[in-house]
Amino acid sequence: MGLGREDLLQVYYFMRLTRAMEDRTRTLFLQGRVVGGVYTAQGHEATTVGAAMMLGKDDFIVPQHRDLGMHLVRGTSPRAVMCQWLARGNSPTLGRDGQLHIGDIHHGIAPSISMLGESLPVACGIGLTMKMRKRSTIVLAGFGDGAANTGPFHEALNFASVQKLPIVFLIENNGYAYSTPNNKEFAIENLADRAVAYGIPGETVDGNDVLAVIEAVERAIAHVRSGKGPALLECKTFRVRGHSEADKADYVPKELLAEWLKKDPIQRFERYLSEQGILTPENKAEIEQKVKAVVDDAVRFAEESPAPDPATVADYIFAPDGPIAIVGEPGASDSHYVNAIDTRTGEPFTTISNAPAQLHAPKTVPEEVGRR
Amino acid sequence: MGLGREDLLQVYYFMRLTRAMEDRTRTLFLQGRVVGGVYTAQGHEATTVGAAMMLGKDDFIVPQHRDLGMHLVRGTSPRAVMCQWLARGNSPTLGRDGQLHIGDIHHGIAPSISMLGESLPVACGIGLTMKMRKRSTIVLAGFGDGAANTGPFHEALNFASVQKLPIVFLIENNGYAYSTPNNKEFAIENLADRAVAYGIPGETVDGNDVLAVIEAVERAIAHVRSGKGPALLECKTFRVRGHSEADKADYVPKELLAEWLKKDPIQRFERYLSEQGILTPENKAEIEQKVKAVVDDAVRFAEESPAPDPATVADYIFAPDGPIAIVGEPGASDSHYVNAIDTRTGEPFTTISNAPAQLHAPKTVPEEVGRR
Amino acid sequence: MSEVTYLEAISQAIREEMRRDEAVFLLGEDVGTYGGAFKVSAGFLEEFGPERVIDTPMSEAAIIGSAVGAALMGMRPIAEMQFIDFIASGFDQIINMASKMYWRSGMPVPMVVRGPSGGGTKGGPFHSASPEAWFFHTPGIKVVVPATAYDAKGLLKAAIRDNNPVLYLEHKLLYRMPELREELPAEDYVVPIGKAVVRREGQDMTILTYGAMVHQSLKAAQTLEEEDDLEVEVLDLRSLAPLDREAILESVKRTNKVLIVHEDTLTGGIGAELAAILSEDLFEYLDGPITRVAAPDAPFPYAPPLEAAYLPDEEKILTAARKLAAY
Amino acid sequence: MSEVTYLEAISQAIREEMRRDEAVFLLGEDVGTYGGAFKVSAGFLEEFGPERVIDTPMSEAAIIGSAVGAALMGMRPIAEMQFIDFIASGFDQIINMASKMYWRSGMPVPMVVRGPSGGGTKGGPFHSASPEAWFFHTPGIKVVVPATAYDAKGLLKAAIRDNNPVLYLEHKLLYRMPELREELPAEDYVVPIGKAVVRREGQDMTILTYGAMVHQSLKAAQTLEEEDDLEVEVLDLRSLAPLDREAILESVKRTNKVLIVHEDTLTGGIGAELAAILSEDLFEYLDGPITRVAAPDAPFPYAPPLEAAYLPDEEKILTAARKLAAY
Ligand SMILES: Cc1ncc(C[n+]2csc(CCOP(=O)(O)OP(=O)(O)O)c2C)c(N)n1
Ligand SMILES: Cc1ncc(C[n+]2csc(CCOP(=O)(O)OP(=O)(O)O)c2C)c(N)n1
Ligand SMILES: [Mg+2]
Ligand SMILES: [Mg+2]
Repeated sequence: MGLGREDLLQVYYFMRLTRAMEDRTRTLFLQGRVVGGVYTAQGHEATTVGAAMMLGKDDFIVPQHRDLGMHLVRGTSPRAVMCQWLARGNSPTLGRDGQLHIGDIHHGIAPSISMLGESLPVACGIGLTMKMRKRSTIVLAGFGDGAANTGPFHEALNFASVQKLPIVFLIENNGYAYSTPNNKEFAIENLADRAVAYGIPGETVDGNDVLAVIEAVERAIAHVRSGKGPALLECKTFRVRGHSEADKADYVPKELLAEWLKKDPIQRFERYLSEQGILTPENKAEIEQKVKAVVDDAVRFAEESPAPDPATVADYIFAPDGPIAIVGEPGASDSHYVNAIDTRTGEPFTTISNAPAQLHAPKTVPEEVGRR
Repeated sequence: MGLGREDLLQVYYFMRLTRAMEDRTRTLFLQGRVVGGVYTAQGHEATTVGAAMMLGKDDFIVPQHRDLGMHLVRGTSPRAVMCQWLARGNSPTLGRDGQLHIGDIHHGIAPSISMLGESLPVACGIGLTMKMRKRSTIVLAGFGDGAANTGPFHEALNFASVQKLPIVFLIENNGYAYSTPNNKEFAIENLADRAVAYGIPGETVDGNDVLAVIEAVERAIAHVRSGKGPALLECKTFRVRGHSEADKADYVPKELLAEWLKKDPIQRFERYLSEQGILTPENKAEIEQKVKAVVDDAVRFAEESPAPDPATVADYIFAPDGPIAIVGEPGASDSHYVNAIDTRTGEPFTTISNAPAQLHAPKTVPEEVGRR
Repeated sequence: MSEVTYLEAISQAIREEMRRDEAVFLLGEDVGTYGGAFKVSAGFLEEFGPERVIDTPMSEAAIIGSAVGAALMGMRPIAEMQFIDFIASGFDQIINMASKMYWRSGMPVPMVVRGPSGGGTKGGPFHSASPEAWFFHTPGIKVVVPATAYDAKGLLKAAIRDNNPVLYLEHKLLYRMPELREELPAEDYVVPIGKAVVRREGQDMTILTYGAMVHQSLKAAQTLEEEDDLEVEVLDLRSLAPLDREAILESVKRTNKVLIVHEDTLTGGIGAELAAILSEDLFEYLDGPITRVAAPDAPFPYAPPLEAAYLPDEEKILTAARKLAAY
Repeated sequence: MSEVTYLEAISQAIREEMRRDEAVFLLGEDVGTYGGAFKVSAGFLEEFGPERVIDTPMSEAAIIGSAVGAALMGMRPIAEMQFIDFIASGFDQIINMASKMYWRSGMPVPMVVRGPSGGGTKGGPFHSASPEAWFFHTPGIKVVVPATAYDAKGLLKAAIRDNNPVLYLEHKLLYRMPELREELPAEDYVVPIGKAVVRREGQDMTILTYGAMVHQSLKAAQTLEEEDDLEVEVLDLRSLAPLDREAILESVKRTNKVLIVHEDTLTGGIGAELAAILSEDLFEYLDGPITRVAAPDAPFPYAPPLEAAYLPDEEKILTAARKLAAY
């Protein structure tokens, strides 16, 4: 692998930012300021951040509802995220949709929907396009143990394997689908074994150990990028909070929860970084300050943002006529293309951070950060 | 295993009957007497007949479009089948539907639809009922290699494995889904390997060797009947004719076809039976005569049957009110139950042969014919 | 007896039917240990055991398909969609397997598919569906939508006892609405499928509506009486398939003006079919254009100001009713 | 130039668009080696190669979902359903993924879902679907149904070039109908989505129809002229979403009587919406009840006598038209 000191601190920063964003979202929820339910992913940070950090500049993510970590690494703006939770009129969905149902295809992020599993066929379409356009880019598609039992999961993995599509299918097995524990969801030990059904490599890894995740994702990416087809990776983690903030999750055995809380991925990584002398009280404080500043900025921005205009309620049903750019090809961002800007508003898309005086890390990590 | 002489002749009889029924159907099609397309299964007979022969009296089948062999073994009336092809008013669907889309749940046959794969969740519902009602019966669900790539396949096998439902999932891998060869359908060698994805036993067997099929099905049934959950069995066979009679199938390499034609399951079984001295010119002639009589009778019956009455075109949308029997429980055939007779006509159901002077073998084989 | 909510009425219906008839069982995501996302089946697992209260994987086709298979066996499954929006993932089982089964085979499929529908709960585009239009257009499935606790219980019992697939749409905004609490009969009762009910009598105009919109319509009718001296009849359809043509025609024949109110989007909603029936059958009775108040032809939005603008309400009904009355 | 069939027109549209724009590609079951179940794409694999003519496994959700993903990437996928009936197995991808994408994200999804629809070919209940009602009710997807070879080509080109999901319903009874052969323009052309066309002018009555029923309606109109001295206007809707309200209202304002003919089942078909629009907007213009001729509310039957009884035809149109004319 060979991540350098700065890379590791970057990983740590994004894990902390993810956690802090979610903590603040929860506070906002308790204050009654969030619209609708809140789904967070405490415990997933090693998986979501670790995996996304391994992508190259032009790679794609197809994230799900608990993948804030992936989003942030790939450049989704914390402001956009907070605008989503607060249903602001300038959120990426213009207040039409909530949660992390956002993305910017020009920056390699496909927006998800609530129907879990249904993003996986979409990932195939992105992979097909890469194949048709002879690219060496890949797709990282995240989803839960629950989604692994849906029809679209099967159709997508099968189709991807036949077409040798460049997709890393990443199962974030957090032990439960809502209240339903793994043993009521499927009858096998490791979901990665499903790789056998598609003739693709499968691996199960400790999803709370960010270095292990990084290594496993690196292996999967190496396979996928070589043109040999998709790979399936299962990161075993745990949902240490309720399914949503409204769920007390008293169906989770206390000891099991306690055990997993002890395995908190951020604390573990912190310990490692400290032992290695990479994380010091000084740079830790710096990171915390930066994290706080980003979160504060996002919340402030969202709170100052306008509500959507009810007069627009019937608008934006159809995209206008005009040329469409093939995403990722030269000139694709030329504004004469209908998909180059947000034609609903006539403004640039707002999912990705692109404020010049941006508070947090650059929106894309250096190409293949792990490959030194 | 230990099938006796009579059992083996019975197997042979049903294989021959299946082939003869389809040959005749094809003739009728060429004469323009069949309504719509014709789907036959030359080459599948060892699989469909062999598998169905291993079921006990109260077991169920959930067959698909090429499973005439299963149907006939389990008692579906050749007359009913021919009435379907000729779209007669007294067909089991009253001319509403065609092909083998018929069944009689009281006799353990669930009717299929054209949407392949969708019968597998239905098989789960039958299995769940057996489990709830504490029965030792099982379900045999047949389907193609194509259906193994549908969402419902995955959802059904997974649900069945979690619930430990008594279902033998039988893939009839005939090399193609319409014009699409296995290698464009999936990226693995044996579809039975998909068992790994569900933690259930999987086995691949030569689907043109009826004795091998019988043994493998026996193993699968033993597992399933013991309460350990479902099993997946792949019978490798070949569709030696077109997808439908309208399909010349010139996409099938000639040598491949020739190879499989040589493996014809009936000829193979015939050779075996002759070598063993079980099939003699005398009893063979007798069987052929019986087969011909059954087919002739079925065709004659169908041809003499009335067309549906167009005045009924908007009828039969909803079942009437009244008590419903739980199928298979004592008294379930009492005619005060809405599901005991065909309330569309007020007559008994017609899928299963129950004419007193029945021409062919009894509608159910002795309980677990193979277990001696 | 105490007053119960709409949600408790649903819960009672299932529990009582499961006690009465061992053929009845419940399957769906999180219906067992958790008692359902909205706690409709809280305590059921303990009472009926895991074979009759089945926690399933996240597999809508398997849930609905299993219901079909069990129904063929003479069981009376209740398949829960955690939110009714997810019915789109098990759609084919309803359209091609369940709805055509009796017609094709003579074998009944007594099953219920139910789940929380409707908006007003900040659910956004994937948790606010009114999916009725796909299904009242589909021959072979019945569609019911209760508006009161009494109907919630009685219609669900009727649905469970029906020998056909029934889509039972419970409106989640009504689940715990205090105004809907009512005392229910101690004895067993059903509300027959296919029968509308007059919620308020009047002779100046008929409002045809159902579900949560019944309550908005009643408020509007009250205001119209108070402020406009109009006597507006409110007919709660309750059943969208089959429709109670008789009750609909009878009312409109008397009032000669008709306003249709539904939460589903305008184009191709049940209002379209009602308008078609009325304009064909009651052409000579109509003293004003058949008027529809419905959600705009847009997906269901998330932000509260958009949701408020999207959903029909008393205000919008009043505006339309006044225009129609003045015609 | 020679005359081409409706099927060849479809084939030409795809081929020309694939030549013109490398973003266009085709995926579906048996579309490659086999050239499609109806040979629409015969020869395409040879011309465009397996990356742009993709034989898929039998996986409708993967087919449609892949189309969505590629469309997000700026490609213009054409997803073929081998028979349009199978769209029910990929339903959620259309409803929740494709149709809401632009509205939610501002990112267009330029894709076509197409396949053989309609009856009259002895296809029975699973190969004769008219699925339009599920989709014209769904905001965010366009629905077109060509009735002629010219329109088949022009509408498909328009659909491929459209920046939104378009459901293109080709009627398989028309595929090779000799009467529909026509010479097509040598130059590139499109038929704009959302525009109806008058197929026959008249002032006594308007027939609103589309697809295969255009031809039955034209026959009926001819007979009505010859035998009843009636001038019946036949408006081919062509596009069911969006509807060409202007053309519809303009025609009915002139004729004052309207007969709606569709092959889809009656309840909740497009006829319902048309009746609702007309009875609301043209209340004062109607000189007779809005009349619908449609399939009965039953699944599509297999046996020829049933199929004949089921489908609207010249006879049924004549009966209804004469009754309406006499009103
Ligand atoms: C197709 C579908 N069915 C049902 C639901 C309702 N639902 C929301 S989250 C959830 C559990 C998801 O579990 P998993 O995939 O493991 O993701 P997790 O929430 O555990 O990260 C369910 C059943 C859904 N979102 N999508
Ligand atoms: C869900 C679905 N999609 C598409 C079709 C169209 N179709 C009919 S048969 C067939 C191939 C089926 O292949 P397989 O399952 O291997 O069965 P076989 O015909 O080879 O026995 C296809 C694609 C269908 N019947 N069902
Ligand atoms: Mg999970
Ligand atoms: Mg096959």
